[in-house]
Amino acid sequence: MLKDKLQKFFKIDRRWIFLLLAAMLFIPIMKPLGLPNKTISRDVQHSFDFLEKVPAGSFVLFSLDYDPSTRPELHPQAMAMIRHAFKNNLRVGVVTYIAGSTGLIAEIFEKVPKEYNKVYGKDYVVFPYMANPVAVMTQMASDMYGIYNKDEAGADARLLPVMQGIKNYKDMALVVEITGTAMLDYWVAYVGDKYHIPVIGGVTGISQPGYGPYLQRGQLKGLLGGMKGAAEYESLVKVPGKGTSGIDSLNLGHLLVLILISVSNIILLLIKYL
Amino acid sequence: MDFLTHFWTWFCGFFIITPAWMTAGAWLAAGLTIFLFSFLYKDNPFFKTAEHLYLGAGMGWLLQVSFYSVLVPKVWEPLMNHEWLVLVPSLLGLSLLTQFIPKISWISRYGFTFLMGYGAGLAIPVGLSTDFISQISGTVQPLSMMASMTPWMIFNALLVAFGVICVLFYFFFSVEHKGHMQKVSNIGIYFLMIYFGAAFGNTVMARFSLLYGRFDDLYAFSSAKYLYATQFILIGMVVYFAVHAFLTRGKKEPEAAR
Amino acid sequence: MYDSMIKNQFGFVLFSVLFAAINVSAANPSQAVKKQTPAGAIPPIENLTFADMPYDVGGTALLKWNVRPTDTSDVVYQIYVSSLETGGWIKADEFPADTRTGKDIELPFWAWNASVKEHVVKVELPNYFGEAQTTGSVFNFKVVTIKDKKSFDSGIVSGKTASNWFRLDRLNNLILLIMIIIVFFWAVSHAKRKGLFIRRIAGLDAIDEALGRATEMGKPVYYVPGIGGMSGISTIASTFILGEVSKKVAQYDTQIKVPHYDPIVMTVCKEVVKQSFLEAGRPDSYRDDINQFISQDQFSYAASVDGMISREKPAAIFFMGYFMAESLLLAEVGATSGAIQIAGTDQESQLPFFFTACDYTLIGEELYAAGAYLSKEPMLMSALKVQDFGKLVVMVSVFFGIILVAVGARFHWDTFVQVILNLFGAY
Amino acid sequence: MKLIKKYIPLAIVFTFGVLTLASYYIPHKISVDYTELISQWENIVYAFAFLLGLVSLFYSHYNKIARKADGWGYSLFVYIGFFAMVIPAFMSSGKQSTDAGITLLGWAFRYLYNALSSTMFAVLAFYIVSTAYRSFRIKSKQAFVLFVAAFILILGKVPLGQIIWDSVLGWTKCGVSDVIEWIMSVPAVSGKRGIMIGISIGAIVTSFKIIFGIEKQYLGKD
Repeated sequence: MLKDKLQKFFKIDRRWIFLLLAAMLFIPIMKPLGLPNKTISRDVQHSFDFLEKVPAGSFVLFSLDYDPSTRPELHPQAMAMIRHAFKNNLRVGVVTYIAGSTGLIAEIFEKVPKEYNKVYGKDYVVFPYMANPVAVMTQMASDMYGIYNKDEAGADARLLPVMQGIKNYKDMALVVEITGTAMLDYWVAYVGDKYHIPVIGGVTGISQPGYGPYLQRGQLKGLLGGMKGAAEYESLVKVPGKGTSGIDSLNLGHLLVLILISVSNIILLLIKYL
Repeated sequence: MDFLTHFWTWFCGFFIITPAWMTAGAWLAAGLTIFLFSFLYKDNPFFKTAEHLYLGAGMGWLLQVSFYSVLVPKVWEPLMNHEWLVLVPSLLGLSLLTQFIPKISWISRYGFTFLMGYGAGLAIPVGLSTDFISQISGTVQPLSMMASMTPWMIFNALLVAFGVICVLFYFFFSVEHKGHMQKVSNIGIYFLMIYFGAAFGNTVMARFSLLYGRFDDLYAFSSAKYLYATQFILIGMVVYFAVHAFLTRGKKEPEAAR
Repeated sequence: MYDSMIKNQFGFVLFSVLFAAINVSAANPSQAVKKQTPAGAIPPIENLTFADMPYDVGGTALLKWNVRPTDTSDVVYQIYVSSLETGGWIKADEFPADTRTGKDIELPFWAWNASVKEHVVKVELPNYFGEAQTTGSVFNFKVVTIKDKKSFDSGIVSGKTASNWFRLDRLNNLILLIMIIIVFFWAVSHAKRKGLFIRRIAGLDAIDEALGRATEMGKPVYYVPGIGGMSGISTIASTFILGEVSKKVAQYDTQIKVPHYDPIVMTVCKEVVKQSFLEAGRPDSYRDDINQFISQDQFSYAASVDGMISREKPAAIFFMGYFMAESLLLAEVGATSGAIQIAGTDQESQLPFFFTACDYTLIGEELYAAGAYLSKEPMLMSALKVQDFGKLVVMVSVFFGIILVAVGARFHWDTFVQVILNLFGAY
Repeated sequence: MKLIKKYIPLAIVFTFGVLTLASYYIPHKISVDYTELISQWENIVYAFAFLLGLVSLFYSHYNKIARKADGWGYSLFVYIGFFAMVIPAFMSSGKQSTDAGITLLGWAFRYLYNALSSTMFAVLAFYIVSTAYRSFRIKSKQAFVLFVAAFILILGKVPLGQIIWDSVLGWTKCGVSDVIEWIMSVPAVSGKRGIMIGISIGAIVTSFKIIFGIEKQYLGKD
């Protein structure tokens, strides 16, 4: 009887669902589908436009504060934005306030600068990890060398060509914060608003909706949310990377969930009215 | 003594991380990842091994963290500098360990009460400020822009306030939820449902990205550089399950996980 | 200068005067500056005064002077500070002249006179000098006005900052606290009264059903107290519920297992369970391994408990306490192993998962109420009354706050709206 | 005896509770120093509390091995895992990387601990799907609301979902991200806020009970 069959389908072995999901997520890794990514969300477009307008040679400060647990979402964002900065010949400085992110930062700079023939010390600099972000952020408003007198390798930061003419926020064009923590709120509240330097953020998909008010009031110039933000930025910079292949698998995964819950409701309806 | 130092240096020499170590690491990580995932199919000895290994590793990691980031810099080093004040928290901490000796376990109360008192004293004003007063102001404040608000925004602001009041009604314990009370608290439940649904949906993406991250690692470990770690282990698991199913065929299988 | 602060438009915060008085005593004498007449079109800076930033730990100075009609956006102010008697000036700040008035200092009306007629600038001294010397020693300040590349110095003011004794800006918080304490003690001292009503909590009525089923099937009951420490409120609530559940378990003669994350919680739970078995008259069925320590690492705890659940297939599982991401890891495995699941947590981020994966869920505060509901202990019941009182306060404030703010904003009573918002401000 | 067993501990709770509470309203240097000192102490006490867990874990698994209980062999792996983290930690004095590259501890963290914990975290992706399949069934009006909210959020978070939304509901001129933002900032906020306020009051009341010694179950029996 049909009804019984449907009932049985209700109690489908969930391991089939697991297998489906695994396949949906794994296939795009091996062979990116390149599903259309026509929509570029407003906030990502704003971020891109803002960075695009920064004159070549300006200094952009990246604060990369994420550890391996949020890596899938945030690492592609950081890669895409740094690529964009190098592409436009901007000077890049990197700071971090999360101990776990130093390895990930090293990973970025093993790879990306070579693509654009950028040299450490001349085009970009990485500063060591610091605890106590708020104090450091405040100190950097007057003289950043008070804290960052040396770069990560221990060289005198003042002497690096990349740092010429840079003393505090006034000499920088932009702050980019990519994080899975509340650090973006700090940058906005303690630096962006206070010292009038534009801030662009990159956050996880979960925390993205919470930044609506900041964007509305212009306290954030732009925002990248989750893997989707990374994928959109990659498509704007025209360098597809992990964000693009990631969003492929997320597309399929989400579609699977939607189909599953729709099917289970259709079956429920059928059972009820048959 | 010299010999010992020599030996130690020689011993440590083995553990300089070389590419071979990286490959071994890839095998280890790929193996453990697949073992844990195999639980999704069903419980098996490989999962149990990984599970127990994880128990030990988790505690080992925490011990390392509390040793090198608390006990050494905050207890040992101050003591070496003759800062005797750190003896107070250390003794309080040690008092907790008397739990294992029933006769004097009351000593541990000194440590507990310190933790409880501090925790309670901290929780009260912060709770009042961030979860209580700020939430009221967050509800009321939007309407202070009344003059520049569109009707839609005003509606939203009022809806939030209405929702908050209804939800709080739902949590009211002193009155029975009957009649009008019932209606209001029912509306509160709808707001809770929207929150639950939205929060659930909002999380799906984050969890998928984590899984994607794991799969991405497994994919990296499947390259020739790591001697095809993922493929070998995966095939091994499949073979195990196949053989196991074949051997226990006919016997009454314990109810499989649905 | 503090007199003007007290000159509040609203008399109903009379007691703030009392606290303001305390601050007056802590404030330092400031020096007014004699008029100087710089050359050029710009009138001199009037009433430049130094003040200590009130209600702080020290180290922050306030400079105030009158807003002049010539303060437009093309005029720039620079603030200089020095620790020496002469010279040694350090530039501390620079801003357009049409910004930074008393209104920009974020303090509530009872603690601060937010005037737009005055420029007020905070100078944070530890940014320029050693932390130790910034409180208590004398500093000199001057304001430089720059217009069309010409600069005009003001006179010099000096003073020292102090460590204050009271956060007057947190007065609203304190009053609320005192109110709650009073209600709390009133409720507690009247706790003996019998027959306090408490509404039905659906999840708790299901406990009997769940335990009954476990008895019938001869399978164990799991009670998971979560990953909170003993000072967590949800964990405390959880131990109460554990007490009641294990009492019933002892009566039904079923088995119970409590896997633990925190060793301190475990020792407390051991006592609780032992006591419950005693009260149920079954001390003989108590075993020491009811409470088991698993791990203090979040996910290895989850992995291990998942393993246990899938192997033993308990008939009923309780998740009560503090949970993070492992909530769904545990609840979904429990659901697939066919157990009746009752969950409760005050982690609002995890509630959606318990709600969808479990049969019954105690939402937030219901978890706290559960102990009172089950035990009917007068002390706990009366605490519930305090909670209800708090909610009533919120409902009333939101209701009237909305109306007053909306009306005020509609008719542009700016000060009135500001006063209401200040009342609910967290500083 | 009752004094040192009962009253002094209760006095400790009261003292530290009230002092910590008061420090919130007192900005003075003394109060700032107090907070700093006590939070450091708390850190230290917690570090010792961890030993309590470690001993319990070792004890229970030692017992299993000694009694040769079911599956005692697995308990050996608890020790293996433990030493696999602790020995490298001592060899590299707690540092995950040096100038020369990652240390053995860094290696163990990356390939053992991190592999395990992030996998366990990732398993959630599977469970979230099967939970959704099982429980987003519209059996009542409330379940319908839950379903709709979740459906929109899941749909609108990915580009494919946005394309679907635009092609089906494009005529409404209302993008899915706007709808999501509205849900998250209006109705969902009231739900969350209501829960938070309720919880905060409950927490405050319980904290008072602890400070005033009314709630003392955690002390155990005399």
